[in-house]
Amino acid sequence: MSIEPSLAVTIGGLRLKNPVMTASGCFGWGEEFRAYFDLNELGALVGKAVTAEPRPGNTGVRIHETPAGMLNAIGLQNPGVEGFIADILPRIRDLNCPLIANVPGHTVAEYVRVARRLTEAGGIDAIELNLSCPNVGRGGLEFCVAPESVAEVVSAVRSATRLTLIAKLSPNVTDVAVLAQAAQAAGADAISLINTLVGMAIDVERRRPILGNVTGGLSGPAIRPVALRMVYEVVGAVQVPVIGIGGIATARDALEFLMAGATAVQVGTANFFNPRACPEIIAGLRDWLRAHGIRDVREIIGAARPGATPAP
Amino acid sequence: MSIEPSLAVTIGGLRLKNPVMTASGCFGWGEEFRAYFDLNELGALVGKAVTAEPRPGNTGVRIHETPAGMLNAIGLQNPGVEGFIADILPRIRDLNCPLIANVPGHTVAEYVRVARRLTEAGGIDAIELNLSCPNVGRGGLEFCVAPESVAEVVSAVRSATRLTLIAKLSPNVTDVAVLAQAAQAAGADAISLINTLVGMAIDVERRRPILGNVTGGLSGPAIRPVALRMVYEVVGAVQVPVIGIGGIATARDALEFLMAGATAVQVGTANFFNPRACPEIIAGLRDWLRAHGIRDVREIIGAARPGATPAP
Amino acid sequence: MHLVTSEVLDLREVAPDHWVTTFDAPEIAAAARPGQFVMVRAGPDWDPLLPRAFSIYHADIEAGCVEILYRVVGRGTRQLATLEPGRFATMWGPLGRPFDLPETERVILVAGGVGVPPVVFLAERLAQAPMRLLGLVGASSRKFLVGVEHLRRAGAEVRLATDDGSLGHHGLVTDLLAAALQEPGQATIYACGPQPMLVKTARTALAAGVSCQLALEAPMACGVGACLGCTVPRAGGSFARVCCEGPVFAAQEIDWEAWERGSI
Amino acid sequence: MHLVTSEVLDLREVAPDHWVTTFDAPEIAAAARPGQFVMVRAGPDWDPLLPRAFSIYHADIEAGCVEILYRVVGRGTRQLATLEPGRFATMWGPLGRPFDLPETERVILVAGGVGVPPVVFLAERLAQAPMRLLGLVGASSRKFLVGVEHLRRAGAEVRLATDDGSLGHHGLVTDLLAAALQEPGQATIYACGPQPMLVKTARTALAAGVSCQLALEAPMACGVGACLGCTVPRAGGSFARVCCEGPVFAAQEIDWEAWERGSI
Ligand SMILES: Cc1cc2nc3c(=O)[nH]c(=O)nc-3n(C[C@H](O)[C@H](O)[C@H](O)COP(=O)(O)OP(=O)(O)OC[C@H]3O[C@@H](n4cnc5c(N)ncnc54)[C@H](O)[C@@H]3O)c2cc1C
Ligand SMILES: Cc1cc2nc3c(=O)[nH]c(=O)nc-3n(C[C@H](O)[C@H](O)[C@H](O)COP(=O)(O)OP(=O)(O)OC[C@H]3O[C@@H](n4cnc5c(N)ncnc54)[C@H](O)[C@@H]3O)c2cc1C
Ligand SMILES: Cc1cc2nc3c(=O)[nH]c(=O)nc-3n(C[C@H](O)[C@H](O)[C@H](O)COP(=O)(O)O)c2cc1C
Ligand SMILES: Cc1cc2nc3c(=O)[nH]c(=O)nc-3n(C[C@H](O)[C@H](O)[C@H](O)COP(=O)(O)O)c2cc1C
Ligand code: FES
Ligand code: FES
Repeated sequence: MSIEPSLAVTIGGLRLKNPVMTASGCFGWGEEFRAYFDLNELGALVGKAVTAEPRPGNTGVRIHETPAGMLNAIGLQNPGVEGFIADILPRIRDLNCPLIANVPGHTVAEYVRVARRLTEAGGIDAIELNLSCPNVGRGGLEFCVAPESVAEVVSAVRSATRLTLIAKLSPNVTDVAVLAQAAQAAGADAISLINTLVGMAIDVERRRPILGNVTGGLSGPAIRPVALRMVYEVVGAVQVPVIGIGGIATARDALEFLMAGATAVQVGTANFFNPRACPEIIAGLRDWLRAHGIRDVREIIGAARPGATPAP
Repeated sequence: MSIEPSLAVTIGGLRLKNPVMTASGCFGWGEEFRAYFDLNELGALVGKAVTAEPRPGNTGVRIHETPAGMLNAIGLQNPGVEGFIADILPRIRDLNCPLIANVPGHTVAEYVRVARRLTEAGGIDAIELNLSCPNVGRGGLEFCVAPESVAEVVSAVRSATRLTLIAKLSPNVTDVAVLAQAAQAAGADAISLINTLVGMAIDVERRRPILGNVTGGLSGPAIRPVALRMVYEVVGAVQVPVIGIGGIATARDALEFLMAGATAVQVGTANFFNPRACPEIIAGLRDWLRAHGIRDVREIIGAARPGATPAP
Repeated sequence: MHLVTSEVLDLREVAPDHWVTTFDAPEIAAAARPGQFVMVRAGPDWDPLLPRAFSIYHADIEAGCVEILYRVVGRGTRQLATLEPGRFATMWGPLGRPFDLPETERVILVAGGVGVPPVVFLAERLAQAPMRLLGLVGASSRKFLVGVEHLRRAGAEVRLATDDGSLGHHGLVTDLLAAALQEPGQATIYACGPQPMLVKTARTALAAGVSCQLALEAPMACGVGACLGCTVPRAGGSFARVCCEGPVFAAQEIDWEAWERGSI
Repeated sequence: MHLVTSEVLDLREVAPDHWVTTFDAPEIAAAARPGQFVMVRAGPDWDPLLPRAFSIYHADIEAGCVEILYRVVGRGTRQLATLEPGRFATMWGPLGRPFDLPETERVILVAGGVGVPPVVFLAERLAQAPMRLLGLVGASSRKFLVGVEHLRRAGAEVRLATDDGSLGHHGLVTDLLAAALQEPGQATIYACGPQPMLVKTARTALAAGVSCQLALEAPMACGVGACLGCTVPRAGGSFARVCCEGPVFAAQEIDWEAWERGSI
């Protein structure tokens, strides 16, 4: 078949030209990657976390390589929502792909304040609530584990913004599907997962934890099987679109998540070891669909779920 | 220093000549490895799971390689406790290292029955309660998530056996330290962790889950950072010895767990990609201690914890 | 069983994407029997993590070397094909149950794709034996037919089949088997190849009442019997481990239908 | 910035465990300036996962090639040292802020261990310039002294220091710096090497009021400014990314004490 397949998908009010977004904290606000590809190729750009106040980030070692993965404990370094609006937003407004801001918080009020300011400022198309940042003391951590707190944050922010609202969940829980249901019930337009698994490494010669923060978030191909399983579970538990994240580095990885039922994917750590990871995944998806005679990527969303039409 | 360092550690009533055991399900009952090294070198041998009734195991694909890890869904294939006592136990009784049986269960009664029969049979030195097997339908899974059920199983088995009792915990929970505390309070002599993370993989060409069981347990170096973090957490929460498991493949990996506070370690997946993994880790530990002038491995247990004496 | 750090002595591409690596491994060469395999790890890092199983293609006891033939299809084989002479791999074996040697006047060797190695090794060991060897070799296209010269050198008559008809019979190698079984003389069948070919071969042999041994493949982690990952359904009902109860099974030992159903 | 699949043209061991790899990378060679670095991934698999940063040692614009010098200490460098000529690596660069060129009559180049590359590259670019070059090179032992000939060929006077006293000054290379600063003529210092050496050099320069630029190292994931993993404390108080705000910093830009404290 020589028909150009359609890659477009919809997440809440967002129309994406393809299902590939960047993952928060792994792509800056894109400026670092302009030298490697045209950012307008992206389905959407999810930027760094934006907090109410500026944050310096953690001291000491912040990243450490692990087998097929990495640990990070950046500590949400960012100029704060006012700094973001003043200095960064004007530089990226011209982009022709949806911009999504990632918002962590310590308190419900903090989430609401940042979401409101970003909505007022304009130029941001969706808000991804980071309900699971394990790196800043107890910051955000309390919001990830109980469905009640997830619901509280989501519904408070829901009342404060008309932007598409994505709830990003922590994988460090017994039952992620229950959190997803709570987020959906509270008004989230979509669920994204997974954030990093909490991990750690020790420097044997110095006899102490390697990361300045002791623990950090594990990401990269190592966690892909866990992420895929959680996405598969959550897709079965909610009706809103799910965005799959975790270890995606190739078009084949992205296809696994789409077939598990994700409507879109985010690419995080792969940007670090391949600055062209996103455009290569987009091109690879297109090629795979074309080679399989599939005209629309939506035909394969959920294709590996029970009851889906089997492969021809 | 040319003094031979001591590697001996104690777990409950068990005296181990070194802190390196095999992990359940990853070493058979040792017979497959006799060609590669002298099993008596092991600190202890933890054998395959023994269930009340024989189990055929899962159909379809049971294992799948992932980045720096593997998924398994074996389904607890074993001849049942009576088959074990009749056919396997006589062949391994002669071993000169402690033998530990791994016991999963669907009900408290099942755990108790297997533990009692193993105790009566003699030849087994400790029982490791598998409170977290994710592969057999819901089997065991309910026991892993709530501290009450962990406590119930542990105290029931505690009354049924005088053998050293190890509670092996699931990592697929929000708060593993709470489970460890429940196990300790109910009479466990030690805590071992982690069992596998629940994961999955999809065959993109056939559009279906690769494993016959859909999901499986993720093990290997990929999970080591998560395992180490959980061990570090649990050591801080209980007083009984902790046995570290997860992705250990080299002496350096084992040292990370010991420095995090584990009294011993188990080696699982590494046996598959290096049949001599255990003796190499034991020799590597000895060499490292000797090179650092440390006479007793117990000096480095917990060395990376807050308050420990810093490295010289 | 021997676990060795083995030097690569030779690496050559024998067909597009099909490579033969020769390893220096005297103990394994001396112990190897046709149908057995080795586990190979080609790198020091953790991705790919697991060793790969390869049938022994040649074992030269005098030269002390072992050869494997493989097609580059994924990470493990790609990595292996970068190991030039002078580099090292970790290898253990020989592993598994070998072919039982034949007692009939005719031997029919059926090989599909990269199923050729154990069958070639068997033919070489039977070269001096007083029986007629018939090799049936199939591949998707003529350029992927490998090992044929080795079979001829071992004295076998060889008949070929290709899916695209580019050489020999236009169709499956199992089509050739039915005809061969019509020919006079009691035969034993030895087969190795992709699952559908093995299933077809086993059914043909069982229907004809001809003794048949087949070398199976299954995803393996350990190769030594410890992980229980490589099981196939036994005719009786339980599971057999391909790595140590196989890889060679007699046709009647396996529940072929269940195996077909359960496969990826 | 260029992202290329680059062929290895040459691989040689220049000292025990110290290797130089020459890559075919014309665009990077043409753009490279002393102090800049490249990110290199040497294999297709996921362990090791992250690229490694290497200072550019030589960039030959005409030949279109880039050289790096590294010591095999871990997984990444071990893998790199197996890439023989004809094999490929993925490389992106040139990255980071280069050295500012000197305006003084004397230039003091201070290099410790595998900190030699950027300093050699700078010396080569200054070879035709009208200033006196003094190279101070330190290593743990004489056999690990690398790049010295290159400095001499670029017209530098070279003084050596070894920790074990096997050649040159018995002690640290920073001991030589204090003496060199006593000599007449206004100088600019350029330094690269292990953290303690850099801290000492910066403090010496700051105390003497001499202009000093230092190429720093930090654990890096991306090398392009996106991960915020490679930060070092700025004198002001915030963090600077070594990969894009550095790796070259002026001595007064860094909070050396905080950096020392926070390091692994
Ligand atoms: C007893 C035995 C003997 C064997 N003898 C030989 C022999 O002589 N020669 C030989 O060539 N092989 C032989 N094999 C097979 C060999 O062990 C390898 O499995 C095979 O070579 C492929 O390995 P790989 O690492 O290259 O591919 P892998 O990377 O393991 O992939 C294998 C296949 O699965 C596909 N795949 C991988 N991941 C996924 C995914 N997520 N979704 C969908 N598909 C996926 C790949 O595309 C590839 O086609 C034997 C196996 C056994 C058990
Ligand atoms: C801007 C910049 C320029 C650079 N230029 C050069 C250069 O020109 N030449 C050069 O050789 N290097 C250079 N480096 C360093 C280089 O990037 C690598 O970090 C270095 O070569 C080590 O890489 P590796 O993969 O071999 O070791 P890794 O495997 O990454 O290990 C690095 C070190 O950490 C130790 N280590 C690893 N894991 C652990 C653990 N769990 N616990 C304790 N210790 C551990 C290892 O033993 C080793 O000593 C530069 C770095 C930067 C940031
Ligand atoms: C260095 C780094 C920084 C990150 N920062 C954030 C963040 O600020 N907010 C957030 O929600 N997730 C953050 N993440 C998590 C990623 O967005 C993503 O959920 C996770 O890394 C898993 O995807 P991956 O395996 O593709 O990286 C960060 C991850 C990394 C590696
Ligand atoms: C093939 C396989 C089978 C396993 N079977 C069991 C089991 O029967 N009982 C159990 O408690 N753990 C079982 N495990 C888990 C391991 O004992 C271990 O906890 C886990 O694999 C993590 O360690 P590793 O990364 O070193 O393998 C199994 C793991 C694998 C890979
Ligand atoms: S491969 Fe492990 S039991 Fe067969
Ligand atoms: S290495 Fe990623 S920001 Fe510097």
